[in-house]
Amino acid sequence: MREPASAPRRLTAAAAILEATAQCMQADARVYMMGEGVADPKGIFGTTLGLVERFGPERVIEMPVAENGLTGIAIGSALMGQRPIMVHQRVDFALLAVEQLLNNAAKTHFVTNGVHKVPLTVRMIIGRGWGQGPEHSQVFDSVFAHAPGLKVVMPSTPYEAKGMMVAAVRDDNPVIVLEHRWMHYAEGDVPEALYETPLTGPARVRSGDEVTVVASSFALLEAIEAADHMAAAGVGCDLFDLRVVRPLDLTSIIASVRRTGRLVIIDTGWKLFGVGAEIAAQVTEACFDQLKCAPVRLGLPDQPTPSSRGLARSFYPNGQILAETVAKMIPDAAHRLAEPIKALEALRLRVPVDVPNPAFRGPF
Amino acid sequence: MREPASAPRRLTAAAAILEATAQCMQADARVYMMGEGVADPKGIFGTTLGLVERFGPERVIEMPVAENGLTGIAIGSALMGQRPIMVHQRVDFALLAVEQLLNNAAKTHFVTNGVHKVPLTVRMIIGRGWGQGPEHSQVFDSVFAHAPGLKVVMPSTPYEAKGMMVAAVRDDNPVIVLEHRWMHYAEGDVPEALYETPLTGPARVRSGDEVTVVASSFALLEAIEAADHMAAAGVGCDLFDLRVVRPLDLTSIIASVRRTGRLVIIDTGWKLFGVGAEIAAQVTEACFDQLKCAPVRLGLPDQPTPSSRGLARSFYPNGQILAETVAKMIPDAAHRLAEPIKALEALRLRVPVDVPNPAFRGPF
Amino acid sequence: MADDDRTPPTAEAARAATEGTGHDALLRNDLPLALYVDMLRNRRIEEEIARRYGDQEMRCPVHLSVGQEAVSAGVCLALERQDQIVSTHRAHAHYLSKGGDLKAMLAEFHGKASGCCGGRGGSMHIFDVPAGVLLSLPIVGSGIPVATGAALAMKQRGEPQVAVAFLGDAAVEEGVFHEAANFAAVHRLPVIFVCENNLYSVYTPLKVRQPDLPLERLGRCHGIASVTADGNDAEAVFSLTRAAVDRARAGEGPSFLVFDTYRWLEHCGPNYDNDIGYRTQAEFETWRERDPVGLMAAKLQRQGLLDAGRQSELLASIDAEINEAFRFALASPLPEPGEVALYA
Amino acid sequence: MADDDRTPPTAEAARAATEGTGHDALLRNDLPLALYVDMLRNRRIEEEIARRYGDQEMRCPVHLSVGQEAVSAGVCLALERQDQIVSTHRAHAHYLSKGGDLKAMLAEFHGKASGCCGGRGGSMHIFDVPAGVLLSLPIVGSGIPVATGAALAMKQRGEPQVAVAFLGDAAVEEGVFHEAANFAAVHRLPVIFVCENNLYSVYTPLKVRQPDLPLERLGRCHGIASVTADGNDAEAVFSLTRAAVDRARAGEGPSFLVFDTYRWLEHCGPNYDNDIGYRTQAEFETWRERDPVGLMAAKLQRQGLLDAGRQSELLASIDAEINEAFRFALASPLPEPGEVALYA
Ligand SMILES: Cc1ncc(C[n+]2csc(CCOP(=O)(O)OP(=O)(O)O)c2C)c(N)n1
Ligand SMILES: Cc1ncc(C[n+]2csc(CCOP(=O)(O)OP(=O)(O)O)c2C)c(N)n1
Ligand SMILES: [Mg+2]
Ligand SMILES: [Mg+2]
Repeated sequence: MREPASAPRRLTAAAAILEATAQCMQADARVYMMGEGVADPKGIFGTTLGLVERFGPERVIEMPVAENGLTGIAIGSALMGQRPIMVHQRVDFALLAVEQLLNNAAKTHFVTNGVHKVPLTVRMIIGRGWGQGPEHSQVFDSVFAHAPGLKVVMPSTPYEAKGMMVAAVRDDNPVIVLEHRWMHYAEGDVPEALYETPLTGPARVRSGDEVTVVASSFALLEAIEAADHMAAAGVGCDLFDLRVVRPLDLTSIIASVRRTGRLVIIDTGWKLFGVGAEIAAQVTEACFDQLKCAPVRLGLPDQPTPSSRGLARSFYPNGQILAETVAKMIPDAAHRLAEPIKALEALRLRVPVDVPNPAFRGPF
Repeated sequence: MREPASAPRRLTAAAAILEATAQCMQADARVYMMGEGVADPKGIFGTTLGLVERFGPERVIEMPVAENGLTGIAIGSALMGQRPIMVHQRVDFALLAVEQLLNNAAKTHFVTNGVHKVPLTVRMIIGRGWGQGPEHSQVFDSVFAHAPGLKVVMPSTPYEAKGMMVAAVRDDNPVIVLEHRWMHYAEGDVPEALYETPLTGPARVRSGDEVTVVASSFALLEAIEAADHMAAAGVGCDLFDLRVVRPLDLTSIIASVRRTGRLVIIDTGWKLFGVGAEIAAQVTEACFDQLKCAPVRLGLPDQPTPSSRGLARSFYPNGQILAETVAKMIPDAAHRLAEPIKALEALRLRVPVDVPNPAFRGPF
Repeated sequence: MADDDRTPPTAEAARAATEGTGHDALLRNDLPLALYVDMLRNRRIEEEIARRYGDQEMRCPVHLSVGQEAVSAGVCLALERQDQIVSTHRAHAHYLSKGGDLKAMLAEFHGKASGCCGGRGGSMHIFDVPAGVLLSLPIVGSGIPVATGAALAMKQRGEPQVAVAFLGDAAVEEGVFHEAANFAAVHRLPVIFVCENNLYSVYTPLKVRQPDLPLERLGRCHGIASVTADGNDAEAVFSLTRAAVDRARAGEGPSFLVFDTYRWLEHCGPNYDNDIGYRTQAEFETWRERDPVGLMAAKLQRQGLLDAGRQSELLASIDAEINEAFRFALASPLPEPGEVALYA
Repeated sequence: MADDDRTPPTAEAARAATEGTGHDALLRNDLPLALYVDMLRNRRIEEEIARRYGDQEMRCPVHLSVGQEAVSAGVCLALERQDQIVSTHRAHAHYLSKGGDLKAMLAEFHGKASGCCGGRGGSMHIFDVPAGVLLSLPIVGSGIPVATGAALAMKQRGEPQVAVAFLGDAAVEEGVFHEAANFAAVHRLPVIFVCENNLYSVYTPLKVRQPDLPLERLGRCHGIASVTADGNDAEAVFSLTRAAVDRARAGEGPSFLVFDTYRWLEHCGPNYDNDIGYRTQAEFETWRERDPVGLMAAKLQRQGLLDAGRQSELLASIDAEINEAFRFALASPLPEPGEVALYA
């Protein structure tokens, strides 16, 4: 990972992604972008605004609604050396392109014995909010991660969003970037220079000795809040941003669990057959003797996402639930964590379950 | 599970599926079948032979090659009360229909608050053999199992193949039946009467006290062989046929692991983010204190399926590998299992890695 | 609709709305007025949704059909109750014109237990079984094969029903449209593909998405009877649909109907958005001059079927219904979280 | 092709095969003979694959093109080396006519490390970068957008290349064909969709899968220049392709070419299968009388360009090449299991 030269500024993740894209397009004429909405006035939640004005409609291609075909087209162009960035406003739309993604994108480098490369980046917006309902809110991280040949990353912060976007575009083979809609609103320090963060391995974001917590995407933002509250109460979480779902490198997490003996994983998507299952299984294999209790997984219940805020009330894991989970895993922690749990509950109740922040007013 | 009245006969699983389908179509005029090849002279590996002659082309519909559209059509007809059976000669082709399957099939009962039902059965042929290569051999059990609203079953024997097929057709909501190509050749006792086996829970197929083994689909056939050899050498496997990947009911397996303290799972598909991860995670949660060692997963390596028998040589788990795995998990078993391992290796070497039996001669 | 307290279906609503006003006899067989009342009602409902959207009580996306009311009216009034429609993300008008329950729709938008989906779906999944609103689906193109499959079932059972797939000008770009159309043609299914061409897919104009050729071609290439008409002329829509329905019932197979129209408000949400730059105010004005509701009102006035008094009676009756439905939606309880687990 | 020991590409092979026979001067610009040699060579290769398939050394599915040789010859000889083709499950003839390495292909069928995919793909994934065989893909329709995307790259880079998507009569039923065709039309991409209509999808005849209309319609509906011709007439195929190539290079956009032809052998595998009942012996005979290789031979004979001596020289040279390639494939080692892990 190269050290960014320039001084950081506060940007939203949406602005960070936009900057990464513009810089990549500026630096490499082979980079182009395609997607429904990339050249429109809303610019994919602001992440593509101004690009068509700057780079022209030949490189910022507003597409017909034809996800499967356009994915194949992106792949074909990548085989010829172009570096397409394909964008789906919802991962749900990308389901139409699963054949192209899981076969041609994922397997071509393999099946051609390493001769062909498929430098394709596919951005997919995932996750919840504002009554989107069951078909505009899914995640599917574990689905894409099941396919050898894909890389699957989930940025959680503006810094990572820019760095991983750049790394994805520069990667010589397909990278799926899963961006949580609400992550777009997160603010953080982002260097202006073109930099990349590596598409390997998780990152430790908080240190602690009592429990290892792995969170990805938007779940990380909630986990940080919880970890900080728990730390203040003397319960130290070793908190990791999973970052890269595939290739899954659990070395640092395994080292952590060897120390803490406890593991909690928060899935952004459904818990069942989710990413957390793979992490729990691998960590158990690697540190069975150091585990003090079974790894615990949090994630969405085994139901499609309901639209109503009434039903959504208990649908998502959150910081409070994480703290309650930790409280149950550590023999003496229930007492120590009573206060943080209350504080996290209060924080949670301050913002309705269906918006990322109080300023959010819909309609999507 | 209703007790079948009639006496069993030996049938292949392919014949059992054919019989189940014919009986269901005979019993219920709403049942019809659709797929590329259902009415052709090869009849989907023999599983649909004669149906078009018997029930006519209105109920055995030879389709255009348009998996996504035809799946939607099947769903629409199911909403109106028909009971379609859709067939894909390879699961790989069904990737084109993932949007219809994971959204409309899976979610309609939920999203309509239980008002609509989608009595759809989708058969998909999975698995290896005869150099099919990376796009005619996949499994994707964990992908379909990730979607709330689907049932996902993997029959392993002719008896189950018939019983589960009938249960799938009679189920009021979508059932994905994943049939291993090589399972079609397996022979077993099959009652002639119309019977169903329930789409819930695994089935114990061998009893033992030293290790719990969970296998599904074709892997079960190899596991049975291994378990019998190990039993003869005094190492008892509690062997389960997983049968139903979703809804996943691990009650009996958990009870078994509580007793044996050891668990091995064999995935038919890729190990990473596979079904085994979910089973390992759930079992660890449920019987952490009884586990003598970490659950072990076997499955395909993290690569697309190669075509060449040279590359395939080490690609698939098999009975020998299962026995070797067990030998490592049980302190004193290596010695006891030396003979069975040799015997299983000899058996394995008798048949080339790319055919189900010595009589098989391609071309698909 | 004596069996429950659901809002009556539209043709009946049209009559009901005019009942007791002294015009009954006149209206009984009066298609233009029925079409007008349906459109006016949908217009008022959508306007009221837009007006109230800022209250943040309808916490889901809404895709309004203001400006496109002639299509839903003309198509759905040409159908019988047992005929089935499958709609899209822009489903409100289709649902209502076909007779879907207004209260259940608004309650769904409010996320309430009394919503047609019990709060599970939000605005993009509305359906009404008794009214023949089979399903609405928010994935572009996804409902097209579903309607085709409904038609397959109708044909297999020999029932004289018809299925309608509503679709936008973008949905024909999805391959699944062609897959369904080809199958419908081969099997001569009683399905009508109704393409509402409002010139845009979200903010992307048709001309950057498709070659400059009549949309009709995309039905015709599958051997499907295909025709284009003014989608702001409810009577034209009605009569073409009626012809397609007759063909379908006679076993003559599918039709592809293209209706040119225009969405007045933003793609999703309650606002006018001609300012954001994807279309011109001039274009918008041209279409607003061809307001389907206004055109029909003018025609009825010219024919002496509508006057100011009649109009205000209609509005009063419609607005009372709308207010009552909003009251219902607001008063209904949210579903309890536990209920989410119900499904099998 | 002096730089390595790969089989020379076909146009060159045609010349090479006739070199030193005293006919050079005659052949240099002799398209009919080049087409003939290409077809004859493909025919002999496929026949030899069929003959040896029972040896169980080629342990993967094979989809032979016997009977369809005029399409690959006519199309590929109209292309330049840097033009790209994307093929299907039935890829052998396309690969060979475009100049793909015969040894690497046969070695791949044998699962050998020296195969073009190193044994990873088998017969349905053959490719050859120097020859411009970009990819072959076994999922029906899947390669159509890939070729279209190659054309997009060509256009974006301003290179005068052309991409060809080979497809069967079934592939147009996949929605992805329409998605790619629409995009190609809108962006005027230098792509040629070559539809080999052999009347069957596996064992299912065209007439139960599509309405009884010329396939051409499916390109035309997207505003694509579309034409149908006798796919057993290599010269006709060549000249239509050449026209499409010229249009593409001139920036005039995509073409859709339908070539009617017939597969002689079973869908997958080495045998004749007219006995299993999906097509009649009479239908087969009609087509066999129109054997593309035989027709061209007869024509060349009439024109005095081919005689018995020349024919046996050609066969001897081709058969020697084939035998040598099989020897190479059989002698090559299987890849080692460990190698499967190579990819990034
Ligand atoms: C498969 C898919 N891709 C993209 C979207 C996002 N989307 C929602 S509505 C819409 C535009 C549809 O345009 P059209 O079919 O013309 O209907 P209109 O909105 O104009 O009524 C798009 C692209 C989606 N819902 N589904
Ligand atoms: C998506 C998909 N569906 C089904 C198949 C199985 N399949 C292999 S070849 C084939 C027939 C294709 O027919 P056509 O396109 O006419 O090519 P032909 O075999 O006649 O050359 C089918 C259906 C497949 N490979 N991919
Ligand atoms: Mg539109
Ligand atoms: Mg064909």
